[in-house]
Amino acid sequence: MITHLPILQVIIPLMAAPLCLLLNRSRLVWLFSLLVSGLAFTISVLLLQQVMTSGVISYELGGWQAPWGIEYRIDQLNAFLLLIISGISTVVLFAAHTSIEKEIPKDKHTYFYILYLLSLTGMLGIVATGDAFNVFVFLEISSLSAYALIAMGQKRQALWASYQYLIMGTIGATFILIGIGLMYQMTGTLNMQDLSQRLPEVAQTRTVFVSFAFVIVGVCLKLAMFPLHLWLPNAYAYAPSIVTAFFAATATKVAVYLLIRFTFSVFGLSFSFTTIPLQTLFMALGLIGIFVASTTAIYQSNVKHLFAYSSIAQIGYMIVGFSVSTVAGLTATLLHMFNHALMKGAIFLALAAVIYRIGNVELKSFRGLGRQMPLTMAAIVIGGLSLIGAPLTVGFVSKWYLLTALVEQGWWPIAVLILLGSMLAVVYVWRVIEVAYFKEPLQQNIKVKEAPMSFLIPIWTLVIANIYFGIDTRLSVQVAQAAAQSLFGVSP
Amino acid sequence: MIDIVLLTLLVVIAIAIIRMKDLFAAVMLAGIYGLLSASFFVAMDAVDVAFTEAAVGAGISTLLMLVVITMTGSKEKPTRHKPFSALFVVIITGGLLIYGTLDMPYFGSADAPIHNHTSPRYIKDSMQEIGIPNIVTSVLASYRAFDTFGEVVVIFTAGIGVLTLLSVARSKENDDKIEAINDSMHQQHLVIRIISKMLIPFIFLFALYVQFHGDFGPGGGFQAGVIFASAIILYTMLFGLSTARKVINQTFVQIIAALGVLLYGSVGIVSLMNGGNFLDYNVLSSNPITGQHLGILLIEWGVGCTVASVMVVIFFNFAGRRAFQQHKKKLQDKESSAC
Amino acid sequence: MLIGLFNDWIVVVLMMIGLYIVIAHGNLIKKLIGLTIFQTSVFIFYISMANVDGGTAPILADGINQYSNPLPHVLILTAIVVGIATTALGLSLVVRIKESYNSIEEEEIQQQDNDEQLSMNKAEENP
Amino acid sequence: MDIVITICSGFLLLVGSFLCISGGIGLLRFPDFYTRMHAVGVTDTLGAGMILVGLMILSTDLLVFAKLVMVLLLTLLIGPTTSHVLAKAAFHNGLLPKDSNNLSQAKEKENTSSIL
Repeated sequence: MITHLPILQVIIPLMAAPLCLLLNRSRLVWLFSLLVSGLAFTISVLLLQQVMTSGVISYELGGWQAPWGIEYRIDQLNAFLLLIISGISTVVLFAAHTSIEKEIPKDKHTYFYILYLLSLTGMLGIVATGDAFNVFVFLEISSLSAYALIAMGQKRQALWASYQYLIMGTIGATFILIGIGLMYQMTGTLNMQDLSQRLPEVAQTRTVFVSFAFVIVGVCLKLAMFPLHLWLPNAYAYAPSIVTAFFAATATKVAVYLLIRFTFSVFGLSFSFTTIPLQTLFMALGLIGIFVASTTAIYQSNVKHLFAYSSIAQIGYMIVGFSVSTVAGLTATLLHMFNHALMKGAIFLALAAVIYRIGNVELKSFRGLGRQMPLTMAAIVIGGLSLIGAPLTVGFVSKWYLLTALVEQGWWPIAVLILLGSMLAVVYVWRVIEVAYFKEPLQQNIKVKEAPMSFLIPIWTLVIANIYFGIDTRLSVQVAQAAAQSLFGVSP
Repeated sequence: MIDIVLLTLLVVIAIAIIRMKDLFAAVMLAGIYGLLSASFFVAMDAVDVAFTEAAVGAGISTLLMLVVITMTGSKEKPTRHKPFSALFVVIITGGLLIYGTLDMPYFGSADAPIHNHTSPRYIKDSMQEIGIPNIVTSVLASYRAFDTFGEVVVIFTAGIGVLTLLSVARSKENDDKIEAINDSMHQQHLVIRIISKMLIPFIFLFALYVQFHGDFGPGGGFQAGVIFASAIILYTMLFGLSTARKVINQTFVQIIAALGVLLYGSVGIVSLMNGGNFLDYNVLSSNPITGQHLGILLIEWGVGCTVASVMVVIFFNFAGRRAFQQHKKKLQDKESSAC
Repeated sequence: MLIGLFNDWIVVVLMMIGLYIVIAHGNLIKKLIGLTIFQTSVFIFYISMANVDGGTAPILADGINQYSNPLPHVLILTAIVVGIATTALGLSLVVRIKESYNSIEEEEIQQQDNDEQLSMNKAEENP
Repeated sequence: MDIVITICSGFLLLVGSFLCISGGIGLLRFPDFYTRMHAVGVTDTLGAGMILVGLMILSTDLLVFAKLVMVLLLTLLIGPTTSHVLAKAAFHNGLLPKDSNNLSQAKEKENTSSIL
């Protein structure tokens, strides 16, 4: 069975989704999904181990050779992403049963888990595959389930946010489809490995340039990169809390992965960064994104909105690291993907616990929660510190690597700007802390109790991971570095 | 030549859709757009695609839009702001694409890279490797079977998504009331009801033909599923939702949808068990060609099941929501008149 | 060049008409129609690149040796299904939006959301 | 023999195409919904039928012949039904023929038509 791990990674949650429909008992379905997600996590750990020891794994679906059939191709980067996605999914799912009881009507619970598993499948499929068109198919699986999951939110704004996301997401996916079509037309292949070998021959043609532009714009729409981020804040803020926690921690990472995969592996480093001024463009957009989104975050009155804007800002950091286009810069981006998943997972899960107890996450209802829900609020504080980049948290590690990468290139001004951006993070995180710890509790909040264990366990798992990987950076840095080096074609 | 005529017609229709303020007309034009593009696909030798586009673009999607329009009203309000920004985006994107076409291989030229890298193997060897004449089916169901699996999952996802958004808890009383309205409409629909009753068995038969003839001609699980569903939808439209739900239990249909996906996946799992890779049909039987035939038959069956049942579920839920809205409105009217 | 690329140019025009409808129109159903047109035009683009002069439909038969490229056909079959799935989901969202906002015009919905936000902020200022 | 078949089918195809075109012209030129529908409904059923028969004569393969027969039967069944349904829907929704000056007369007609 060990040789079939790449496909099992995707196929297990996929097959589990229709099975859930047959089970159709809320608690049972939850346990089953949790089990499946845990299994997917185990597989991703095994895969990572296998990749780190023996190199790239290729798996031919249907037994057909690569450019003719579809190939699954797992290298360090894929394995790393698979680990993040399935890990976060498992942790978040642990709290799902308690959380959705309050937020989603009883008869829709089964559908919720099915869509959740399908969304997980979609993301895993995008990451695992080595075929450009297969990316599109799995992208649509994850997107369609995302639209439906977001629309399950309690408020009517959830529907509107979901619709907007659907329009933007479909335009993005269609752009990617156009890009893939143009690529295919110039090379006659859809396999990424094969594309990367055949594209350089035609790299000078205008068609390839346009196909690159379309793929990148499409991916950036999915990525919610500034200025294409407009769909994200509402979608995150009005979705059910569990869904927000899951997506905030994973969905944008998958899009960043696609960006990296297409620029580095498919089109190749020399094309992406030499032929086209992508570096300057992305650097500028990333920095503007950090500042605009962080500033907007400061003025939000809804905490979910606040952290949603913070997510856009964090995407900015990943983009900056990406556009340094050195091994160090890419390592920083990959590390930040991992770390951001940990911190946003913790924060949004804590917010889910707050919603479970007091029903909303308006900033004003946070008054005095520091005393009422000490463990939950402590998690938000640590997550916030991590966002800022305080030492001893994971946030510090990735910021540190990013700054080193920038300084290595001699780009001091940008490094300073990054630090300034972090100051903005201090401001918005402080707003939450101030209200929660230094304001008198609201009348109706006096009786609020600490969140139940089913929340605290996953929240604190992530918080401890936040601290652990902030101190013992060996594992994450080693994998990120290996992935970055393999993308640059440098042997470690 | 015919392709240019068709394309020009498509442009005319698309522009008409922009200008049309009546949504009903816009939806019908969109249906015509689908049908014309299906004709274009025939002119381009893509018979399988044409079949699907005709069934989906001109059939199901138009139908769903019409159902929705009956719930939302069919007048589009004029937008106040001037669409310059949209025009700007569109011109930039379009200009970029035109720029990109300049280096493209010319239309129909046989030495374009796509005709010389992967596709020759499909054309030359698929008969030996898979043993069925329709190359599209070979590629769809064997070489790139995993994409098709993804496609089935996409449609399943859409079905579940529609269920989460639109499903309403049904009450017996509610059903009875709707049925009463239904019976009163019987006289009005007499002619079409009789004709449809005659036709529906043939539609089912045709769906089965398309399902099993997909190896030799255009067709396959997806098209068959849509046709199968369309027969049920026709029945539902004419005899009313509650009657149709008595004939076809919705929970049962949902289970069929799940089973279709599972059947497809199980074929893959069985090939894993038999020592092959996922969806490797060669190991399903001692003779590889027989294995391929068996695998393709089974997965097409899975596709057909899922597609047909998801389409039925989607339509049931749209129609059910409509009935639910009408019922609620009636109750409100009653209340207000009682006051 | 004119003949060789003419088809592609018309297809680009079609795509852009679809995209224009999606962006410029405020009616939610019209947007979905635009999306369908946009996607269908991309399908047309794929199918026209599969065409070979003098080729026939890719169903093997005796005495024919020039076939159209089957791979784009397969891709588009998948894409059509994805398209209808998106449309169905989008339409069901429209139905729910109409129920809760009583409108399917972008501007009106946005207006209602803004009003709600404003009234909430006001309530915050003078508790 | 061959020449007879070719001429026959050619004749049928021509007549069929002519009918289809005249249907199209009728659709454009006739004054109101009902007459337009009449033009399309009547000429299309016959036009398509003629074309199909013309093709049938030409076909050498039995399977093709059988398929064409099926298509012909379906057109004969579906064409009139759709015309009927369309006209009925239009009338039901209050669209009156252009020349019906007398409203009450039309209403009376509606009452009788609902029995049909």
